[in-house]
Amino acid sequence: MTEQALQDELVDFQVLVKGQPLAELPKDLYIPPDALEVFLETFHGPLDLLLYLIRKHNIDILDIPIAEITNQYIAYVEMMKDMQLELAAEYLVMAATLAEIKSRMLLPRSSESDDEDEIDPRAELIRRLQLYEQFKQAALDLDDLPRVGRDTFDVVSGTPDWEKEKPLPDVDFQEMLLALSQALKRVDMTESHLIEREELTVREAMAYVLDAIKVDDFTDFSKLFRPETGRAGVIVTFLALLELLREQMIELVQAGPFAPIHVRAISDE
Amino acid sequence: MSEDIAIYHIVEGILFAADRPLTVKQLSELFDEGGRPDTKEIQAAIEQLQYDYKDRGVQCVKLASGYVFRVHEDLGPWVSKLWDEKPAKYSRAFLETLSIIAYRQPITRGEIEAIRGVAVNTQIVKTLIERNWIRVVGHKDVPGKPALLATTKDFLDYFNLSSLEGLPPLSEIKDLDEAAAQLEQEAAIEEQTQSEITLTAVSDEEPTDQLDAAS
Amino acid sequence: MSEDIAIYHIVEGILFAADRPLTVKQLSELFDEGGRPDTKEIQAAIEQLQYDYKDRGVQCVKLASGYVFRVHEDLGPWVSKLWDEKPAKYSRAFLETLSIIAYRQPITRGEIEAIRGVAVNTQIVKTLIERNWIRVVGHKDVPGKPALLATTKDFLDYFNLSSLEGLPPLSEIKDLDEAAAQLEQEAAIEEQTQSEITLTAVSDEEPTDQLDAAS
Repeated sequence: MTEQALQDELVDFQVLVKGQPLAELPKDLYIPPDALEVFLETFHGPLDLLLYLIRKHNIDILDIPIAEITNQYIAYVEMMKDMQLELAAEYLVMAATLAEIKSRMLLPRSSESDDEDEIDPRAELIRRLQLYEQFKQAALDLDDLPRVGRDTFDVVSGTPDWEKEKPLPDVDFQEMLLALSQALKRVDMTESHLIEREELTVREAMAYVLDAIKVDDFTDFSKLFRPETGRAGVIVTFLALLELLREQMIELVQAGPFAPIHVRAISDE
Repeated sequence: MSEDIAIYHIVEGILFAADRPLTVKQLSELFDEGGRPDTKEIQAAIEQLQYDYKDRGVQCVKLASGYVFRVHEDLGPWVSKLWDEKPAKYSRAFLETLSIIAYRQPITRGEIEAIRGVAVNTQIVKTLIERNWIRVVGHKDVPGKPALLATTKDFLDYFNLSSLEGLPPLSEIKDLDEAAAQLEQEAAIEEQTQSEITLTAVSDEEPTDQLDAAS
Repeated sequence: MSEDIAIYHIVEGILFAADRPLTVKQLSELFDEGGRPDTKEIQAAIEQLQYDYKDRGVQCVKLASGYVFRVHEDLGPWVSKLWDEKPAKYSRAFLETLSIIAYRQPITRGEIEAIRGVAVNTQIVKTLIERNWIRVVGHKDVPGKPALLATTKDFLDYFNLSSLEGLPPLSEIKDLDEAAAQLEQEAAIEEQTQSEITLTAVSDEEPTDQLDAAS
């Protein structure tokens, strides 16, 4: 489309300003057709286009000359249609809204109705335009904030080669039990009677005794019994001693009848 | 550096080595339990650092997710040359959508559309979620249960903000009722304003027919 | 920071942002040709930075491949905790061995092998002893005099047990993995809020029934 053709077409729209057909294209339309397409594509919806028209003509958003703006809006929308730009339905909805406002404003003011209740037909549109403009500005402000990778950058300094302490793995108690349960599953379950719970206390006492006694020296037999463990504890310790004796892990020595008994671990040599 | 290392030197080293912002709590947890400074001491160390670095090329800044050392924003033109990639630019639609979510959160897509006057680009919302700048914080209790979108700490961190309060204030909107009242008053005073003339004149012309057809 | 940014501030920002050491030449190339400082000026800027940072937690050091800001070496004990990687997990064989020692102590390696049906890895026993969870409490008086292994107080402490009696009875353990597997499955099926309720319900009921049946 040549510039002349564009102008002709625009004249066909009979763009009116203050009631007079526009003799010339609005200044902002004097752009090469290629650029025009790009230009029209930059509008982000009907509110954006309307705001552009309002700002371009230095009109107070609170006092929009609705007829003039409507005509210009339609002209732009028609242009977009002609250029076969993808025209969102919202543009057409806005055209209808503008037309409605325009017709309501043409209705004679009824002198009977309460003036205070009468709302300016443009009020809702003005509200939407203001709200949109507010966020249009907010988007620009947001873009101006210093942001990572453009204005500011994260600092990550290297370090000398420290010998890193290797942390020890954590073990979850349940996890350990689960492992045991799986191990038990693998072996013949009939063998499990070997590891009955009842034995535990005895086994614990066996470990205790082994820990308390020495290989190279005798330990007083009576010292191995901890009164604080109660009667059961004493019995368990005694059973542990018998078990250790049976397994030939300890030896008991008594110098004579009723003499103190001494315990010694059997040397592993 | 002396044997007895000052807390602020330790905090300094940690913040420089860290690849993420650290809170006062996270900083204190890096000390051994025996010699762990309390919150106040860590806070004082950070203040010391912020003071020490205030005129330097890097600064200790407070972000939403903690403290971090960042290169001074004025140095962007030089530092960005370190990488071949040009810093990302965002489209207006992207920035508008993000702004509306930031200022009006939690908000539904429908509500964003109402403000912008056009459908919300699905790809934009997807990108914002993928970058972890926004997330779904719930669902509005209206038919369709639309998702409620809100910004994240990552969003604030990216824009060097410690909280939403740091966002630039929204431009003021003139009170509508006031404006409307004023308009009416003006209309009442002016018997035959030019706009009315214009309106009448225009109504006789073609565009009106077009609009009628469209509506 | 002033309008007219000092060279050493620019160099400072660049070195802090860079993910690699930079030579004087590389640094100078990041300036626009018009206002590119010469080698001497860059060198002077680096010397200034080295002086400014000599008592700080980070320092400007020269490496073979260029200049870089690096955390002071004295800060190792604190800074290295930052990337305490999640410790590796112990193998199942490790856990099995430990649990068998716990239940069957004192026990020889041969006996553990008899229960597990596979040889006991020397490294596992070594690790367990290093961690001070088990120790050699004696030697069995059989040919070869094998060491008798038993758990330690550290082992009990780690698992918050006051004595070995705190270990659950073996009869309960047998079906533990089934119960666990079921729990996991349930958890995977369940979504969000309801999961908590369900999990509670599951842990209260099903596994108990199973255990009752097993005992």
